[in-house]
Amino acid sequence: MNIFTVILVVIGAIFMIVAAIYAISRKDLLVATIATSIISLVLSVFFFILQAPDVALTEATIGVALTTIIFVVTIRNTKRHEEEEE
Amino acid sequence: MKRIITILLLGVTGYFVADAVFSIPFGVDKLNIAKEYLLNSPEELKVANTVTAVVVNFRGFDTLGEVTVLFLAATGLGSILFRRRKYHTGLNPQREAPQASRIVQVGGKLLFPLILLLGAYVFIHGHLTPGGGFQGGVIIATGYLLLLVSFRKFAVKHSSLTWVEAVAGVTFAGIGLTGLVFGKDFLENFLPTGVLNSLLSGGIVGIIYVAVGFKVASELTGILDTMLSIKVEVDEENEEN
Amino acid sequence: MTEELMQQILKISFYGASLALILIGLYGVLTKKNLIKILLSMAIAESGLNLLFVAIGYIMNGTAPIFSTAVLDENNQLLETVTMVDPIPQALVLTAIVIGLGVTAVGLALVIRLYKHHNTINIDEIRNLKW
Amino acid sequence: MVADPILYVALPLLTAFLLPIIGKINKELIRIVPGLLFAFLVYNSIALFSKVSATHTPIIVEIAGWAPPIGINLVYSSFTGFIATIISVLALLVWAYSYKFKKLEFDNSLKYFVLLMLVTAGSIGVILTGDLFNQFVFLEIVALSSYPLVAFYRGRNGAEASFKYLLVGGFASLSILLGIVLIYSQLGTLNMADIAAHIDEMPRNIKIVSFTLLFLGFAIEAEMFPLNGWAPDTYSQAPGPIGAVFAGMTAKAGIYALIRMIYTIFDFSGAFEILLIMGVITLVVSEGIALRQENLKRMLAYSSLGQMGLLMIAFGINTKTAVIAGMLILFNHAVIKSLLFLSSSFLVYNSKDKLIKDAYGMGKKLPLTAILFGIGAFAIVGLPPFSGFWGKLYLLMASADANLLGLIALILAVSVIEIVYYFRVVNGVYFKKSKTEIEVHKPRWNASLAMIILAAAIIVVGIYPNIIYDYLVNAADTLLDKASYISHVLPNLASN
Amino acid sequence: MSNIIIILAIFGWAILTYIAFRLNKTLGNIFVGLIAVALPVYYFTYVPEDYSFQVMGLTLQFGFTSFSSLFAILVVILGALTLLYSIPYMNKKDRLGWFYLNFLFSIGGMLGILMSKDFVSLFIFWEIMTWSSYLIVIFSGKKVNKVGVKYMVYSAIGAYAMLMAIVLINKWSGTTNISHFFETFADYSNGAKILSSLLLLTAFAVKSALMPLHVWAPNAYTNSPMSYTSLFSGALSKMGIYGMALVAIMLYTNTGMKFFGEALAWLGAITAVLATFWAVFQTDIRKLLAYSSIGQLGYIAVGLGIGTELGVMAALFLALLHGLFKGILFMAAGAIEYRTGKTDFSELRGLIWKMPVTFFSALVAIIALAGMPPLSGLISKWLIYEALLSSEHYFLIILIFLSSTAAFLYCFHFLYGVFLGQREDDIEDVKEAPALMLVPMVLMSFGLLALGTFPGLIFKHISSSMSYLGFNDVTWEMSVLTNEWGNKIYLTHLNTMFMVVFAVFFVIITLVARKKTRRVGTKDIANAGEPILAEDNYHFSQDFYKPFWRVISPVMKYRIETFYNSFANGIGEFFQFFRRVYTGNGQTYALYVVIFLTILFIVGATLI
Repeated sequence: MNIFTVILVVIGAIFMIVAAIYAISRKDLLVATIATSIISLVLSVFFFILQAPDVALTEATIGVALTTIIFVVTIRNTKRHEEEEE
Repeated sequence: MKRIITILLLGVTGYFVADAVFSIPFGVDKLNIAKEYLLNSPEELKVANTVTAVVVNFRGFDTLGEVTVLFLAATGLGSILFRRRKYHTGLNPQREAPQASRIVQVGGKLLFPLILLLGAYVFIHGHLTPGGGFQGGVIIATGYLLLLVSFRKFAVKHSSLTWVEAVAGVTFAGIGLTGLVFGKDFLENFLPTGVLNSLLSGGIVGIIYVAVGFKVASELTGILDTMLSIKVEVDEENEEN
Repeated sequence: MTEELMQQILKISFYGASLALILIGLYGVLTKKNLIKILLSMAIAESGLNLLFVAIGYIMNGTAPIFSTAVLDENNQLLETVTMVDPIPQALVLTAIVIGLGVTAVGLALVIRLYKHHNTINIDEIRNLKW
Repeated sequence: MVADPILYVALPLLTAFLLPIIGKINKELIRIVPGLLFAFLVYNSIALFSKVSATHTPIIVEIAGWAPPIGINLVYSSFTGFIATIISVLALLVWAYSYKFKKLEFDNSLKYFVLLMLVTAGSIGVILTGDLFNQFVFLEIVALSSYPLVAFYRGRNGAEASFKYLLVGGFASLSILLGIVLIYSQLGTLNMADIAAHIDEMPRNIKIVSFTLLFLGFAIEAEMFPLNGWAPDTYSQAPGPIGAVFAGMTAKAGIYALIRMIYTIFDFSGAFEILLIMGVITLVVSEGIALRQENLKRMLAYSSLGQMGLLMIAFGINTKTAVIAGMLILFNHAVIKSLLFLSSSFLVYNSKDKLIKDAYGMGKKLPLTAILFGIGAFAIVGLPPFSGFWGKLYLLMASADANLLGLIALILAVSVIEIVYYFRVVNGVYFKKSKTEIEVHKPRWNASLAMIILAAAIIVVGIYPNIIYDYLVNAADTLLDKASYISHVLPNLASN
Repeated sequence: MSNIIIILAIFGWAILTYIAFRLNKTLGNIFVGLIAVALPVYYFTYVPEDYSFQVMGLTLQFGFTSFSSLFAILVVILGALTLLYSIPYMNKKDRLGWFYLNFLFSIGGMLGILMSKDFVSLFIFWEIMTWSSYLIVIFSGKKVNKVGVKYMVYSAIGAYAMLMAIVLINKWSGTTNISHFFETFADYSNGAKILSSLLLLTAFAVKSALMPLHVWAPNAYTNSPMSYTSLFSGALSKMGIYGMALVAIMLYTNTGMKFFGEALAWLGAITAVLATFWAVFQTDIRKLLAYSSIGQLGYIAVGLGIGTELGVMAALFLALLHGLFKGILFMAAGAIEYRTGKTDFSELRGLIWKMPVTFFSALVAIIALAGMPPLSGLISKWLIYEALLSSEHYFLIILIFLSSTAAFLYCFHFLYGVFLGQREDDIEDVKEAPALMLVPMVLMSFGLLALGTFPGLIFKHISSSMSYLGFNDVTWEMSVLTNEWGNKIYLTHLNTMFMVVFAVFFVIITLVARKKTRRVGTKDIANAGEPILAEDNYHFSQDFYKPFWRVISPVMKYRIETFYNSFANGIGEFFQFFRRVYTGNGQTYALYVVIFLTILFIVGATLI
């Protein structure tokens, strides 16, 4: 494991946390869903770095694609925006 | 106020969990049972991908459960979302929604067989390379997703889905039970294991993973189809309870 | 950069990121009023957990637990230099991801039905059953 | 015919996968085939359980040909077999009861029976498995089949209840998985016996954290206060027979996981006290809240939670008498509460809100159902000669042996509360005039038969408890003997 | 074996009777009649035999003792007679099968209690008796929650106190055997002694309606059919006395435990006084009798409480007697209710000529109750007074005396209000009760007469049970009372004298007063030209003892029942408030999970 990977991991970790906070705090659910899917993407890369190609593949297909799709479909069927909290 | 309490509570729990987690050494050899797996996977089962060996054979029971979870999700989804389907046919407003753009349609048509091929490759080579039934199945499902998104009129034939689903599931459980017939354990390998790193190695592992692939693909396609064909406006039928 | 330092940084990044994801996810579940957001948060927390599990199975400079021809000698024996990472967490995480998908799908289906029933997806307003 | 513990799980899954195809042959088959399956499971239980009771050695089933701890294994002992038997018999009865319980279309009946089979298989899987992660998977199967079952009817608030369950259940699965991760990180194994044998090698802080997380997760499934907010909702919104399933099967799976963890896997003595205290709180709070319920099913649900509290108390005392009491209460709760749920759903069959006052006057209109409900009520408050009495007596004896005088008084005080609200309902059913005209739905003969069998079990065990006493003692011995569990699952461990 | 068989036979017969009634009413009645005859025949002919078996690792032992067979005689006789009485009494009602099922179950339960030689089987039969009697209390379908559930709750409090005592005894003594408990009781620590006897006393006090645990009794007695109430008040409440006597043994044999005896005696005396006062002011026959029952049970408790040989003997004698005379009285009330459909004093009077046999039986019972010669009540009172005197409980004598005097008031009220006076038109064509109802009453009144002259008939049994209770054999003579100063009263002489005086007096009164009476309508009263208003007190049954009421009403308005009710309400309200924990918001539940986890972590980190 070389230094570049380490740097990638650090950046990825920070990016992931930022994306998670962003996903949680955004009122627009579609954007939040996309942010979550980005987390999954980074996660998939992490899995690859952690020598878990199977998991990476699964996360890439399920986490990035499928979960996002069903969230999007649900948002389509309900409301896109979170209501303002009192 | 509630947020502060939540943060406080999560802080306390987080502290304890973090305390535990960070005392786990990272990146050192902690293998125990896994050693046996790494030893037996190539030696006994002739399965190159140890993860596959674990998923399908050593812990195949988990995988059976996992497949069941997906099956349950599909069934449950149908149960939760669809009632009285016969009243709904032809009333789906989404079907009247504008078609996707031509580019998407053509691209979808072009890509679909390729995606199918990729998926099939992934699960057929599950015991050799990264990937397997789940990944391949999901890839195939995304292929169908592509079609579902591009063509409003496209509908998955539910009866064929049911058949694929059932046959794949029965294959998995049936192979497991066949082991019992041969006087072995449930899910124990009863086929010749072949040569490591060849396509026909691994005995029942490959077969099961293919079955899992079909199962996952059909379940997920079913889930996607169900989700995508929900009517937006359904007045709540107050059926008898 | 020494091996130990790298190890430490990686540890902090992986463990920290996964814990952070779990806690952020839980925070979202506990404070967000929107049902979809709650499920989203739960998915995030699950992702964090999966990362943690795989990270625990990692061994420095290990390879993926696949006995491909690249790591085998001519007698199909594992090369001396190769250490493989733990396959079990990977298999389990595989299972966990699929289960997570199933739960999310069912949850979202429930959200759609709740929306039809109550015309809202604010958890505070869906309180027909209480006491 | 063959009997194998693996068939408990494999066959229902196989049948569940097959059922959609079977339905294409003949539509009636989707109702019949599950019944055949459950009947086979009962046969399986009887065959295996008599074998286990005769030999006093657990049947260890290796899966995929790998001896534990490498492979997953099932442990069919006097203890697990007892619960599995209860569950399989209950499943058969619930099937008999739900056969054409409501007029459902083909698709819905198919789904109902698939879910019923899988919830049964999941519950039995949780109980039989000897692998921690496998237990988690089965718990998820139980949870995922419960969610759709709760939301099965559209006219009710099932989706709301189901979502609450999903939300809290999500916490449970996260918590259990995190606990498993922590244990695996230290011991590198997932086999319960293996973990139990090496638990003292774990660092203290990780042990505490993983214990706490697993405890939380299983306690949610076992409906411990304050983690059981979802439970009354799900019980009251699910179809009638499913209330019995929840009380008799899924809650049992949860409490089993909890006690297996506390008794076998971990070595914390303080855990028993926590279980005891939480049991007391659960008992008092739930029974107290049931006191003024207006909704019949909700009342039963809270009462069921109270019984779970009693169960926790019994297993929290941690003596042999207490474990026998626990097994007896477990049996009673499964049988009696199922009878109550099954009969009550006919009492309020056509009522929308399932209020207690909707059941008024049913004593005349549905005499059989009403009397069965009455027997259930008498039994659950612990009146002899019904089976509920022996459970209570044994629990009290165990508390007395453990010098818990206050606990005795508390349990008895709560029983008085129980009497108040149950007898209020029974009196109402018989003597009050119904104000609203609700159409009465007579139970079909199969439903009546299922309820009568349960009632007969209550009375027979109540009059002649020796019929199950030996099994209870065996079960208690098996549960308490941690060393023999480990040595049976891992025979090589001692030699290594 | 034969012991437990009889009980199982009764239970089995109960079910058969139920089935018979489902088929045909006559067949059912035949079944009831058969068991009513078979019960005493079987009981008085069979050979007692002990039997024990193992259930759930506990040894259940059965067999009559000399003490319990005393009560068994009462149960068997009263049970058989009430069953006979029930046949005509209940004939017009619905759900007879259900009624007799529970009736026989409660008889079986009582016999089971008396047969039990260990606490667990005692408890089992106790509960069977309780719920079967509960089912009869709510049989009429009236006031099921107010009366029925209240009865069940108080019974449950008592039963659970017993259950707690049982498990503790099992722990301390090692077995649940009753006599073993007595043997090992001396070795208990002081706390254990106090706790176990307190719990057992509570348990039995509830059934015997001792204040302050009597609250359920008046309504429960009133609400159940009269044929059952005779058994309820006559025999079922005696089960409490039976248990109390058992417990009392330990109190006597342990000098350190005297306090309990005193407390019991005082509670009994207070019960006797207050319940008698309440009885005086009742306007309903059944209520009057119910309160009178409670008062009489108070007497018995006094006897048991003072715990001298004489006191216990008095208590046991009175317990038997009370079974008989209260049985008659409730039957008489039932007969009146059966014929007139009325139970309120203001609607009844002058039934003496319409129902002479009923009157005769009731008169005998009343005389026995009031404790006048020539009947056996005199003997029980005599014994109690003597016991109190010889044990120097002077203040209790005053209380008992007060209560006895007040008892005369309600006795008079009952007799006068129901049987004497002038008939209203609407009860003009009332007939005597059916023969099958009269036979039990008459039989029992003859029994009372016999015991009044020859108390020795029963003293044989009493003295053998006294020896079981740990006293020396009581010396007794067939019809002579002796006191400790050596005076002797020959009952035959006394009674003959009394009879003669009474007969002479009766003849004179009849001859002298007969001519002077002038019959007028009941509405024909002198009102000095004032119109009679509804609220005016124009009927003698209204406010029968108003002046007396004025005197004691300040004391009587404090009722323990209000306190209990508000306590129960308080619990209900508390949990009603607590229900709000379940807010209905899924997120709150999730928050509870995290709170619980946090607490668990903190607890785990500090404690485990």
